[in-house]
Amino acid sequence: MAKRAFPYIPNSVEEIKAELLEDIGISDVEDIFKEIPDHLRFDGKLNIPEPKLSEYELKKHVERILSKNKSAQDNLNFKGGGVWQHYVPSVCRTIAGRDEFLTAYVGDAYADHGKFQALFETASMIGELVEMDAVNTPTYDWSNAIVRSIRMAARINGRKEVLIPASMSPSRKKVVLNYCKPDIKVTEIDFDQETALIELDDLKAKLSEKVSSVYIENPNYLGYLELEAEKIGELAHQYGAEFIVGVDPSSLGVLEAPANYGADIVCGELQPFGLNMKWGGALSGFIASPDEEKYVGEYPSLLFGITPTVEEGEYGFGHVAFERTSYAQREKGKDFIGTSTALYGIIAGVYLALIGPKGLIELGEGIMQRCEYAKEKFAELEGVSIPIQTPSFKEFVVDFSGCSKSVKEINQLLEEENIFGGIELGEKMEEYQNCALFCFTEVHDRYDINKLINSIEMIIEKY
Amino acid sequence: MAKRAFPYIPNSVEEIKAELLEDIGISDVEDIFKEIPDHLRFDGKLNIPEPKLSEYELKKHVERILSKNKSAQDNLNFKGGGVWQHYVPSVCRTIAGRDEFLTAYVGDAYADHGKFQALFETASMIGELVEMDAVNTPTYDWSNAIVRSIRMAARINGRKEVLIPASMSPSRKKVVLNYCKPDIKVTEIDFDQETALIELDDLKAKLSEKVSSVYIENPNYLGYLELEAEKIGELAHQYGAEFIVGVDPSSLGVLEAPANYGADIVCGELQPFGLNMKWGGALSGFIASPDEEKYVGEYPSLLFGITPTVEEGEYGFGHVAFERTSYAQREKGKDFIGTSTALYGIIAGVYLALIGPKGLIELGEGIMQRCEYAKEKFAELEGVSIPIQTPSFKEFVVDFSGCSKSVKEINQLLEEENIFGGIELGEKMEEYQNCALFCFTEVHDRYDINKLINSIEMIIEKY
Amino acid sequence: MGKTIFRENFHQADWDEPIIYEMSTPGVRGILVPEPDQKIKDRAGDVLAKIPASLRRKEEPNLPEVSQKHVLMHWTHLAQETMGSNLTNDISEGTCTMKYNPRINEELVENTDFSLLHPEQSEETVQGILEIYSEFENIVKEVSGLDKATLQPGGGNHAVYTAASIVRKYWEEKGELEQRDEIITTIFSHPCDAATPKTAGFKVITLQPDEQGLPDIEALKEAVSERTAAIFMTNPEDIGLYNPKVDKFVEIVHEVGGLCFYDQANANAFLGVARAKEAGFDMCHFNVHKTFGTPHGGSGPGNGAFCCKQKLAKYLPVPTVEHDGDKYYPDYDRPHSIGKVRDFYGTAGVIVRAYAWVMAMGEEGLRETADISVINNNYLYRNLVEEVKGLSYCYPDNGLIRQEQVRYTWKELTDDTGVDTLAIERRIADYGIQHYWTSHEPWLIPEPMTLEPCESYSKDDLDEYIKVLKRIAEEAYQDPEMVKNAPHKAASRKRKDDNMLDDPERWALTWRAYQKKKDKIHAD
Amino acid sequence: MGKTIFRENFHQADWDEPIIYEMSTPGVRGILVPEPDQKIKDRAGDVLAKIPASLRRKEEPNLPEVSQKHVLMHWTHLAQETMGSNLTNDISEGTCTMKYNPRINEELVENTDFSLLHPEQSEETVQGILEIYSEFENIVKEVSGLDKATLQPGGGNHAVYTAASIVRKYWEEKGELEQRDEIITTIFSHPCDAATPKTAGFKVITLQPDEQGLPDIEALKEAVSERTAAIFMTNPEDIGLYNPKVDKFVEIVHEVGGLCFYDQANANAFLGVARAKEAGFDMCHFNVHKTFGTPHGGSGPGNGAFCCKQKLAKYLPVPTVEHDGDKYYPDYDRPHSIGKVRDFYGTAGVIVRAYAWVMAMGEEGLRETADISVINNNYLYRNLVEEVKGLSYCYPDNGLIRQEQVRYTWKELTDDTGVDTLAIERRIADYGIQHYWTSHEPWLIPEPMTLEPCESYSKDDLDEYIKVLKRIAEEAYQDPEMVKNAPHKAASRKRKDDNMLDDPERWALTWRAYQKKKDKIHAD
Ligand SMILES: Cc1ncc(COP(=O)(O)O)c(C=O)c1O
Ligand SMILES: Cc1ncc(COP(=O)(O)O)c(C=O)c1O
Repeated sequence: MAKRAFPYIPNSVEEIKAELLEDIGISDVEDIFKEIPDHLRFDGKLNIPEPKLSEYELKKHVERILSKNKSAQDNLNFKGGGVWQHYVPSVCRTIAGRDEFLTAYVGDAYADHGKFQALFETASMIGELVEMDAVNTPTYDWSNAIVRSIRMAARINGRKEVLIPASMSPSRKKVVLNYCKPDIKVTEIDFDQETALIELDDLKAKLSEKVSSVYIENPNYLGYLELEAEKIGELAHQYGAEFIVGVDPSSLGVLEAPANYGADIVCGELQPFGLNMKWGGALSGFIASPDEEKYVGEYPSLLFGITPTVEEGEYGFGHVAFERTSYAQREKGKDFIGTSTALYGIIAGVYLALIGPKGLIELGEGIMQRCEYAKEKFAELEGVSIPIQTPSFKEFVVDFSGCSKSVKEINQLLEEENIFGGIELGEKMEEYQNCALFCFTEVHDRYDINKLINSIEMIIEKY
Repeated sequence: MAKRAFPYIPNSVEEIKAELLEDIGISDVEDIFKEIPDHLRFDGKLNIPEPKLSEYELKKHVERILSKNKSAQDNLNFKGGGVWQHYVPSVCRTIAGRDEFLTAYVGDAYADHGKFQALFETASMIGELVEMDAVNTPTYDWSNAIVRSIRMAARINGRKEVLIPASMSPSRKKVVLNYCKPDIKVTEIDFDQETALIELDDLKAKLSEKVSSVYIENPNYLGYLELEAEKIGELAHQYGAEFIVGVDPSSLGVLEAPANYGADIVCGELQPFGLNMKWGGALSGFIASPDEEKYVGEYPSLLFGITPTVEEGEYGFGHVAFERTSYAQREKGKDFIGTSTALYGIIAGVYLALIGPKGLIELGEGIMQRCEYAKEKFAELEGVSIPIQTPSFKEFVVDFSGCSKSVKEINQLLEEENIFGGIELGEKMEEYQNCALFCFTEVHDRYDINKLINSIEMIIEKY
Repeated sequence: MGKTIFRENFHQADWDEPIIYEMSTPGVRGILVPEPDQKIKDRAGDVLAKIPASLRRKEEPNLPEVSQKHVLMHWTHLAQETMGSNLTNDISEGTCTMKYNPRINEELVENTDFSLLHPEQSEETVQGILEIYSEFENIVKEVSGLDKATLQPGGGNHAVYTAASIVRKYWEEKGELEQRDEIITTIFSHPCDAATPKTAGFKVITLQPDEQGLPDIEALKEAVSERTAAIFMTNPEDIGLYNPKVDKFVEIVHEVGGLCFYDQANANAFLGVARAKEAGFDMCHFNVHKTFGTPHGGSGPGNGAFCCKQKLAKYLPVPTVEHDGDKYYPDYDRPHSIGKVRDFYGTAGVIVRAYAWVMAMGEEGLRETADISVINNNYLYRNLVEEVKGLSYCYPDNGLIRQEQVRYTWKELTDDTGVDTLAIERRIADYGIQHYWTSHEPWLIPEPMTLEPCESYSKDDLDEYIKVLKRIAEEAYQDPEMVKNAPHKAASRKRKDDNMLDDPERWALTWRAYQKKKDKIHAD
Repeated sequence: MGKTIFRENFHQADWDEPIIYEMSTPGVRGILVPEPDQKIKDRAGDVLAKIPASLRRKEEPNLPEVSQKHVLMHWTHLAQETMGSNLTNDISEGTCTMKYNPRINEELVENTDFSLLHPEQSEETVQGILEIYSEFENIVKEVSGLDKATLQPGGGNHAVYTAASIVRKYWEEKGELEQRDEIITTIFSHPCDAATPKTAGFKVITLQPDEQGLPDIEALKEAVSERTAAIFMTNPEDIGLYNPKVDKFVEIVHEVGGLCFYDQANANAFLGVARAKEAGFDMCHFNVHKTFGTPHGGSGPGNGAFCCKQKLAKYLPVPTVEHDGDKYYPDYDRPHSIGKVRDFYGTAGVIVRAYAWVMAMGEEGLRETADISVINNNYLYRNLVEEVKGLSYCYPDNGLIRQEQVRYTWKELTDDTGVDTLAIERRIADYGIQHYWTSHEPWLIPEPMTLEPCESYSKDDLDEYIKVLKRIAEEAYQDPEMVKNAPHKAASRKRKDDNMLDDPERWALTWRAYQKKKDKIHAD
């Protein structure tokens, strides 16, 4: 068979290529590449795998590799810890799959009016959840939203120290530690192992006029509500520090909007809103603040605003305070901005409009009910305990110290029952050896929870 | 929890309903339904299963039922016989899933310009494959396209008998027998069991001036090329009958366009063009003919034509000769027309544009190569033979008479190896006891074919 | 309540899109086909040489050659130039029940556990889809009150044709087919209630309405006789009036021995409210793509669920879906069957979707569907008639409350302004709304418009629709020429001359025909 | 060849769409959440009561209440009002490599074997995705010639920031960070090559171009010193010129001990042609969403594949993906690591797509990509410059052949007509083409326009683009006001006053802010 043109490269047909070359007035593509000196040229052929030229073979090939995974489609998953299994409504998938949104990029709000409006609407809904008037276009993920919030605060008050809870997600903490370098000092606030809550005394001890911001998470990494959040904010404010609150926004149907307990800047993760887990690949962070120049002027992200057009009654959109950005000012801009996670932001908006206020409340309440039920069931197991009594949302710690099996062993045995057990905490937080972090969402029904409990029971007893 | 509104029924909110009723000036929906006399009212509640109100539960529920099926995703499938497993390009699925096409209906070619153009383009491409200038919008399926062609012919020449090959698909034949009633006599032409081809002598014997049309299939139900098709057409024409040819159009990259061997009307099945098998649910028939009033005036289907608009250079579209139809003329129209399979027709067009002329040729040739390879492999098996030597496309008959196992038994055992063996022919055509109809397409690679052959070999030997 | 939407600045996508053939360049590929490997090729030899010359293709088929991006782009443009009901306030397509087609159902049919089933698989391997068929049959049986169902027909017409085939078989088996050669229908019943019996070989007698607009019972009495094979009737007919004497019609036909078929294509507003059984019908059908929320696909795939009483069950097309106490199986062993109306099992994907739709609604949801449909309709019609100048509706003084839809008339406006219903129908697209359905033929009601605001539409939608028609009526009075020349903001402008499409010299059904006729088409 | 397309009658979809809040009605639901069953509720008790008052939500969050159909409709309208590159002739977005994003890859990432993986699953259960990571790392290693890769960064900026973090760590571990506080870049390198080193704490030195438009080697010589931590540079820079002395730059920096980072975001035209290795770089990155054919998502998710030489490998973020001879595993045990730049493994879906894209192309396909990209660009630029009045390009006399893109200038046209590049950029949307990319800041080239006709575009696309720009230039000369007031046929008209968006009193980032500021915004 003659050489076939590449379906993704229309001009790869020999005759067309020749026609183009002729028009250009050259005989070979090398006449263009000759600008690259020989010694800089790659001499040879790329050593990459043989292609699967037909779409059918390609699909089979990739599917075969992917089938080596085991997923939450065929396994019961109880892992959370920054990525949570929520149900993704079909409408979210539909909108995400539309080529218009999927393959847009940096067009202005004329030809890309829809993209701007969509992201403006997402910002509007997030703003309502946290009760703040300014919300950015999405960042890479929550961890990125945190560090950008911290640096915003540092620019606002010119101070160079941030207090973060030692209880925060170890993974997000790694991002914070790197991103604050070299100029912002990161100090951890201790937490009480028994309540999983920040030690107010330690906070007080560490607060000073040098502290730029105090960051907390609510619920925290372990799922517990930071009961003294309001107080923490007050303390921060006493020292003139910005109070930054990180949230899993799916809790905000039942939990107070952070602005209402004193947050100056709120950040968090949009993944629970219509995005599948995708091995942690579908994260998207947001930042919110009061609509004051002091804050808005410090966002590194793009900001989309609504504005009139020359057509009476028409909504137009555009970039707000674009001069802030590194696009406009290079190193003089606020941090940096680039391709982030716009599509995920759009989907989060679709999700919020679908679920609505009542749905979000039901979601939150239903999750808490499942957790309480599961806690009770866990507590009934011999050798298993619920070490922390603080009210929690979606996640909580289970202590297996009383069992003869380690968390790792239990998880391995659970896998054989098609269950992904809780996240092993011992490796991540020295305070919680032999503990695991379990997550329950609306995807779990009573049968699922009972299956988990029964399987653990069997594992504990059997071995 | 309070009663929740139905997501598919916005006005199911009590307050809105009340507002509407108030505006109408009634207090209860019964004030509308009172037009229905009591004794005609259904007294009670419909006894149907408890709903799955959340989308998540609904999805789980239906997926659980569907998972009781075994599909060609996880099994190697070698069944054809009117529904064939071809690869469905992702672009076809994308277009099929666009809400614009998916949920359109009877709009005119202004707001539904795209739908008209899409179906016009499909007709244009089908027209090229069969080399005819008139092509309809799709019918329910090939069987329906056959009977409509037969009745078109009967209206054209006023005659009341059709000759069909006894070798045609038993299932399609059932449709023909019913649809020709009561006024068109259906006479079957014998075929030669050894060649699977129409007996020309029998055809000659049955032909007369009373015969309205002669219908053949090429390739026929068993996959064989009707070698004397041209001759058959000539004979039909000698008696003034219309020559109708039914095709699997995926063969038309390598097989001659029926118009070029004398067909007056061509019909066939679009399922091979971008439509998954869907348990036989994704069928779509087409009819083509010369662009003569005599033919065009007799189509029962909608016909979409291209036509200028008031805007210079713009392509417009509209219904051609709408007065023909039962929509326009009720019982005086040509047969009947209604919702058919437009979306499938659109997809077929997308497929044809994707695969292009060279792809269609490669598809055809590659399929024939696989079949020849498979035939050779089958012939090597003890007790298995290839009883028919006529050239074939995509399908052919395999004879298991020499084995101690029946086709049914072999198929059952193959199922355990995750293989769907050939269609058992014994029940369908008495001529082919202990035979099976095997189908090979581009989805089968050498490994697949060898696996089939090896499994059969083991089954035959083992038991 | 949201603000009333009014798309003053609307414009439909108009890509000024070429015909796909105009995008073709030789050699370009859209997708590659998997080649057989060399070993296969070697053993197979020159397969094309085995095809006799008369059957071997001599020239490459003239298909367009387009890259994958351009194929996707082209059809995406065409999609944007199409107003699917999921994107629009589609109250317009009266008699069509353009309800929301849930996206989740599309996901379900993409599941390979369904999409990759071959219809000849053994029954053991298709228990899931058989179960769904069986369950959905149970649902339509309950909704109709009848005894047995088939899901084989590909649409409403096809189901009615199935009814006609069964009627024929019934009389054939009774040996009375020669005598029983008439089927009665009414003029406001769907055209298929006349066309399909005709196709099945019956003479069709059509009853005209009485002065209330209802089927004329006196006319029926005159029409029935020992030649009556059956009556095929819709109720409510497509003007939206419920015939309160429908059971009397059935009785009268039954009295002469005829069968009674109820065209319940659009049963949406009567789910759980009124059924075929209570009215005494022997058969009925539902348009699954209307009543049960499946998408219309630009005109299919649809499905017609046909139901009948036990006495007619033996005539149903093969196979029926049965359960042997242990598992489901397709039953082909039905000697009295009419045979088949369609290959295999019908449009299975439509059934999966419909089953899911019902399971999302439940009994309460179905009833709510009915309630809101008639409430929406009454709200719309009262407000339209009150607010829109030049608009009235059929049989305004018959004292009957409208049910799920209304046939309106623009006669007054047309008389006043010269703007007819076809112009208004075109103009409505300029406000982002699908062209409305006028009426089936013949137009007994002058300048008709038929609207059906089923349960999927919000009060805001109804208000938008009212506002748009009000505006267009004003436009007709103020600037009739503008309305006559509509649409102005749709994907296509007005056709130059509709007569071309009826002229064999100037119609063109394919691009190849257009190439030949271009000169004639563009000769002015 | 197809006919040259010219969308004279184009109009983008304009639904005049309300804000979602304007479509809200209390009580309406879009989707229902699965409720826990009664037994769970009973045992759980009143969970909300356990939340302390200060943390318990007092008021329903003010989210819109919209039915499912209307949610779908709304965002579908917004989608149609967006010009994704898969739908358009998107040569416009120069520097962005808007290539075709294959639909099959979207199917692959919807596969639950990928989409439902939790990142904390045991390595045994994620061998498939680890394999794809590893394989794709091998591919970028081969394409760059470097030794080790991470796929954690979420985009190009993020990868360059990762580079800056690694440079910092490198000097920190050497104990020289205090001294090595400068990073050099060039003005035509992407803004991120300046902004991310700054964020990482470096002083940034920016080199201006020489008179050919190339990075100025003399300026570099002056800039380097014992304070030089690294150089961050793009090549070709975004004006499309290949710097033939790039290896000299590397040498000069290496001589002072500095590290060299190659911003190869858009390596498309150099796949298999030229690599970081041959030029001597220590590090580089690829924008996976550009070079490897994954969709841009309206601005992400993207991915930045970062590669480096062995000596820097120990600084890579954790985890790296390793293979122990038996199976893949994520390696967290990397004491010299900078830590993390992103949670978990990065945007895994982008990697699955990119891997599939490469596997669809193979070595020949990658090289063909490069060839056609530069051929397309040279065809486009020669014809544009010849045919379009008032258009020229940067450094026209430098004698260098353009590679994958060109920075043009409308200066002459602006001088002649007063129509500037921003007006033309708006106007192009009226022909169905995405607004083009002008230039990064600062605009060293006046009235700039940057086009990148990568391999996905056909000759017909190039010809269409030429024809459209030619037309717009003619319009500018004939009717400058019309062009200045563009767009006329896009989804939105011109903003009334761009200054509002810089005015704290009149900007509004959310609907709630807009409600408060409406009066000020609309005060004229
Ligand atoms: C009452 C009635 N019967 C039958 C039909 C025909 O249905 P289909 O279009 O599916 O053939 C329709 C649809 O228009 C209808 O409204
Ligand atoms: C050369 C170059 N470097 C870096 C980037 C930044 O990439 P991203 O937008 O993914 O942050 C871009 C993209 O515009 C680029 O063109």
